[in-house]
Amino acid sequence: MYLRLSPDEESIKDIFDSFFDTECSIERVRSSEDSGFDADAWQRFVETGGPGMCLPEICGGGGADLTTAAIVADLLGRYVAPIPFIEHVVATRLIASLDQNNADLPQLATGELIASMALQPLSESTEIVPAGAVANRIIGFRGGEIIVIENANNASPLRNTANLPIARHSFDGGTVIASGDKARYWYQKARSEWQALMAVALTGLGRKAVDIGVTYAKERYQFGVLIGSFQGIQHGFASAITNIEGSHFLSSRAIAALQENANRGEQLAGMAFLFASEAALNAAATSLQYHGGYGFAEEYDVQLYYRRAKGWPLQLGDPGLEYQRIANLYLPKEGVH
Amino acid sequence: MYLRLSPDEESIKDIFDSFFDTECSIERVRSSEDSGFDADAWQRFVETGGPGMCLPEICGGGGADLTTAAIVADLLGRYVAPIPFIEHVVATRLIASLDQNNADLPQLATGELIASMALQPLSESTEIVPAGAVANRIIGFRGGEIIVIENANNASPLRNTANLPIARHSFDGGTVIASGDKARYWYQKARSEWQALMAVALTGLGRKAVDIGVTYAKERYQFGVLIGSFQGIQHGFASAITNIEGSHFLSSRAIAALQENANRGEQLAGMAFLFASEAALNAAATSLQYHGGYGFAEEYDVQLYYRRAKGWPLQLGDPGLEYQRIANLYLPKEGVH
Amino acid sequence: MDWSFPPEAEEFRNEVKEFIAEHLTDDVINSTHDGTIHNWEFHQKIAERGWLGGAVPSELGGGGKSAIEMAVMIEELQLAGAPIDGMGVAIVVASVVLELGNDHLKETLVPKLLSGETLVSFGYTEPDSGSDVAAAQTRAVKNGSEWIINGQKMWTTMAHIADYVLLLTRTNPDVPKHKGLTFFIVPLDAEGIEIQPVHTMGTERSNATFYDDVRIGDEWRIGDIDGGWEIMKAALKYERGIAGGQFPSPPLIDAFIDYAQKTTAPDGSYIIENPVVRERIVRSLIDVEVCRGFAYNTAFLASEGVMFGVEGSMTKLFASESYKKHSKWFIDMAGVEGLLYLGEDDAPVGGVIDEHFRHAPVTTIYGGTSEISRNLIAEGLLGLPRTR
Amino acid sequence: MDWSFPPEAEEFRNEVKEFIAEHLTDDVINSTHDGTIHNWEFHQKIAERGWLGGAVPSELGGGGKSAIEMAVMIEELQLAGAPIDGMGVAIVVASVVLELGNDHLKETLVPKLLSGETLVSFGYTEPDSGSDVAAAQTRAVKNGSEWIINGQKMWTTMAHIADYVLLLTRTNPDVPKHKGLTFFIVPLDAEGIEIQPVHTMGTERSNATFYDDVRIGDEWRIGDIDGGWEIMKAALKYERGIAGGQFPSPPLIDAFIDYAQKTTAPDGSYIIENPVVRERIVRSLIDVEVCRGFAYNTAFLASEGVMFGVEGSMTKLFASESYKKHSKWFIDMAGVEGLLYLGEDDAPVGGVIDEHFRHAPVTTIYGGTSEISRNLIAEGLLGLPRTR
Repeated sequence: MYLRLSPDEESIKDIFDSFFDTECSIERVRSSEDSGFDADAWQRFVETGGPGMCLPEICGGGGADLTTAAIVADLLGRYVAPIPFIEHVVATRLIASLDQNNADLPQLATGELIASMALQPLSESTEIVPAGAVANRIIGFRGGEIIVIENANNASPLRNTANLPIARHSFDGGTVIASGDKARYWYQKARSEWQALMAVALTGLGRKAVDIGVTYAKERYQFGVLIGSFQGIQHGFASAITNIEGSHFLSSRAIAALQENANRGEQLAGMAFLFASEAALNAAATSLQYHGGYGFAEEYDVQLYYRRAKGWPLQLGDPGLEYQRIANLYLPKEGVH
Repeated sequence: MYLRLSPDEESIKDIFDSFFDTECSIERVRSSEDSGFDADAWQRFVETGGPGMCLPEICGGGGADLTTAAIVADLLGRYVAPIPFIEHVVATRLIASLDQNNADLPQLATGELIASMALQPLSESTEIVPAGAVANRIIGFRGGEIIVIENANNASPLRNTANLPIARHSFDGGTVIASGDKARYWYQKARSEWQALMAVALTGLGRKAVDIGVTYAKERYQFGVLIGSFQGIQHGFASAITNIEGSHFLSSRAIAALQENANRGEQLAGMAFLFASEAALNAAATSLQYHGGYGFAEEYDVQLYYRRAKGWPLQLGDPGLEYQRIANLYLPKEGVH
Repeated sequence: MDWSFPPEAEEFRNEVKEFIAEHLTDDVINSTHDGTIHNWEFHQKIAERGWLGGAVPSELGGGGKSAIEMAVMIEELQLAGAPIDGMGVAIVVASVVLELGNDHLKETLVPKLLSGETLVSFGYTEPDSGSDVAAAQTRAVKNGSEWIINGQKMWTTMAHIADYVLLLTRTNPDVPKHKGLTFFIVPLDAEGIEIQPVHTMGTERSNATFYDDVRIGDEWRIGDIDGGWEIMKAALKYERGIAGGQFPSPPLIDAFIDYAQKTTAPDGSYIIENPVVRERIVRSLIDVEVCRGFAYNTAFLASEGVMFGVEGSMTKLFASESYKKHSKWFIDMAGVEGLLYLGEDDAPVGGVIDEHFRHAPVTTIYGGTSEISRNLIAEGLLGLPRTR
Repeated sequence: MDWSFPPEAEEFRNEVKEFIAEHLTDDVINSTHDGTIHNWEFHQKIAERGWLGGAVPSELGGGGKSAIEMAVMIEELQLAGAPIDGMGVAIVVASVVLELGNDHLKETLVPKLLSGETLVSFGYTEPDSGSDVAAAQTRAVKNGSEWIINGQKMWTTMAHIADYVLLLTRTNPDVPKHKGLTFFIVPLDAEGIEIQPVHTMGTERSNATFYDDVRIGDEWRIGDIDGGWEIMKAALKYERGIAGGQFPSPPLIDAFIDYAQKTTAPDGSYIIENPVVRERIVRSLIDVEVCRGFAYNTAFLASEGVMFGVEGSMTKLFASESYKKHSKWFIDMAGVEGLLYLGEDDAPVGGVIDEHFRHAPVTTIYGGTSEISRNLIAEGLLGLPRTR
């Protein structure tokens, strides 16, 4: 048991912190608001080896594990970075798990090609896909099969609350790369990885949102005193950061459980995702509220966090359905007759 | 539109305020904690004409309407009075509506006999009934029929959170007094009256709970200042009283709608009941919290309010099921295919 | 207690509903999505009916409409999602001018305000004074018969389409802050005024306005020199009867129910069939009924001539906080399509749900933050000791 | 980060689980319903295993158990709903005495505490000092070699079964309040002590204790004269590693799931099948997992010898506030039968649900109210300016 980053992990964190600080500064985030994607930042990310970092070495990846991806996801959240790191990591890991010789893997490992996945089993003829406006390969799960769309570059982006590069895709004509129990297992695992990494990112986002608000409350005077000295505001921030801390521990445990292939990985990932979604929105909304009118102004950063706190997790669909899914993992479905 | 009590209503309020102040003082409430019923107070209430006040004059009642009953219910809540006024009013009104010549009515009108009703349609062989430990006549609704149990005095009380005189009854051998649409209509109406009067009582309870807490916060010093000067505490009380005010208006509208036989009476009664349940518990829990440890001590009054704020409405069963019932009154049950 | 509306109010409600059916076209609604929460045509139709003038108290020469009729009108307009911010401002400013303004202002301004030809923007807030409005620093200095104004205002919403700004200035910095304030109604075409857009996360566009040696005559002053706080109180008084904000949720709820009836979840069932969704819709509908109680109560108090304060704070607090909660619930329950901007991807009402989610947070801020409301309730209603 | 427990902790967890299966009988659980939250037999079984002494830090001569093993033990005991208040007090007082006590106290007290033969009650709080514990007024005056104590303590829980009270007294009223305090360990059979029961809404019985010219020798003093705040800090330090309160909800959740599986709603369906119920159970289970993260983190910090403070406040705040929410959810979802007292009407677990509903509110009060926790978090973690 060691609940801090190791020295190696600290180094990785420092490297990517510098990367995000340079390539995903808040000005860069703002300049990518239309597309939700900063192609230059992705290109620089490619140069760091980030996209393939968590692929097996045999596939051209860096051989790092999910814990390392979580370090990046946390920073991604802090910087609300407009690059589809999480989607790419989980989709490429899925492909690599199913087929180490997949012809796309070398380019996916470098990040020349971007991958993503549909987060719900496909039922409709088309589906809105995260990073769907920028991904070159998109994975879906339908009727017990995992499908890959290979030329996914034709979908138009859908403008949205969080300036995400989402787009609607048809999965007709995709290539089947797995079926049966194997497909089900690996699709669910990839989905859980997305949930756990998203939980980590949302925690980073929420923590930064509180930072922004607290900083403001230490500078802003009203009625002759710092607004941060009002107990009403203090208590709101205290509750928000407590939930963020809780979210931090839970999402970290979910990552560890998935990493170790523990039984509870799927459950903890879903739980961490749901808890982080609420904690992050609460943190951002609290921080925005205490900004007063400025929180609402485009010019201030906190609104960027508020919109993403909702938009990022909502890519998975109604969280109410996810609560039911988790319930079915834990609870009997029927009474004892 | 006139949203204050009329002078006549003020007089009625004053009369019953004196009554409760004398007969249902907090000492009397405490001394009735075992049974949840103060027989002496009921006897005095009988002497005021209270039990039959809202029955038609032709049945030996006072001819007053539901609005008048609401004035008493509000005080009942404020004093957390241990008399089954609400149950008795709605059950006797139901009997009078169905059969003005019912042989029991004269004694029900005086309050020599006490009536109550089961608040859910009967499905099990037995049912826990509010005031079931003290009522002489108990109404139930089963399979489209309204049933009255006439010798209901044999059930043993069930000890409970709120020191309510509840008991479990079997409805076998009861007398059918209505069936078909008529039964359905009048049972539902009585149930709505119970909900609306309970909403009013809970509002009175919640308002008094806030009063108790605010009074304490104006007397209690910690860290050299009155705890009522802490903004954290102020904001909690402000939210609590806002919900109580909202509950007051909504429950008053529900009473008016039932009184006028308006279409929306059933809906508003259900809504007022659900909202008041939450507002009252929030008020009592908030007030208890700001008492610190003393809130938890039997010696202090706020715990009496906390327990009743939950126990009174829960006699109807899981509020979640009531939300679904209201949903079915408002919303389409299926999508548009 | 009697919750029934007088017959003339019920008749008036029908008239308003018919008016809405006729004039609140999709074009009007859509015109408000561009960031300007005002539609001149719709505003002038309201004026033509005489409802702006009707809302001005009869003792000031307006009238014809009771406080309860006004409440009915504002309720119906809000339920339909009509743009009414301009209406409120016109009525408030006309009333204040008629009560406390000079003849110049009465003649220049009131007829055009009530005919819907002109608009005034509120100029209270400044970069450093939000909740603490009396801390205004914008300076007005008397120079002969003129006033010279220098400073900056924030959240002068609608200033870019308005002709005047109701400007709170500091005329005496050497007295307690409430006692050195003076109000002016400043023509926005005066030299030295600059209007810069302030874009917001919601759909609204607001403005920052800058005042650089703006010179105006004393006839534009309203109220006494250093007597600005009286004008502020009068404006708040008239706002009480007319301010909206009690019914932000119904257009969202209606839109969501429509969406939920037509849209399936991933498991193929319709969203409307989901019990968790149904409970949340009912909770939202209950909150709306609570708002109705609050709104009718303030209308009743206004009709009795009661100067209410804390009742307005409770109404505002409850309506905006519950709306913010609803906006989160509904975007969640709409799933990923809830995120879409209006007009994207044929999502039936997706854009509306997104719009409400982005708009809702400001409602717990403007017109008095929830924190300020809670302070007022704690002190004014519960008598708890002042903390700030 | 590494969330895995060391193998010896996992082994110890199994040992604790086996211990619980053997010794936490229904009789033990039932004995706690009478209002005394302590069971001597169970407490002594724990002592016999050496776990009380094991929990005392090794540098004080106790030891054998790591902070992480202690956390595992406390987690398992809480998950099973075991009475552990006495255990916590014994470990804390023994540790404080071993660190800062004189030989008399070490010899008289520590062996019996760690063997489970004797108990100490905490005597910090007074009628007029709850959250503001340093404002204690109970006076201790030196009179030759004796001390004479007069005053009153509230919430001296377990005093009626304990042999001693760890008493916070004021020895100097003329200095700032934190600087005039002195601690004693007072035998409860000393003349002049009266113990009165304080009954509570929950199932707990607590006590008020009265001190009327109680005379004790200086050997019962712990720490320096006027140095009481150091003892308080030491007690809080040892409490950090051992305090329960992280897992109040699991026994309630387990009981409810069992009930919901066996009980039908009025429409005939089983409660467990209701999607609204299922969502709430999952939300509760998630909160428990969050508590687990907090608890493991504080265990890790303790294992590293870190003096944590605000982390404990967050843990306590989250665990107690979520538990209070759960207690309301579950009593609602159990319907009218949720109200029934234990043993009434064959309701399968009705009494447990009621008991939790009545117990939960005190958990957000004792050991530092939620308001105090939020203050500490705002100041200690976020660096916001002090308000009180």
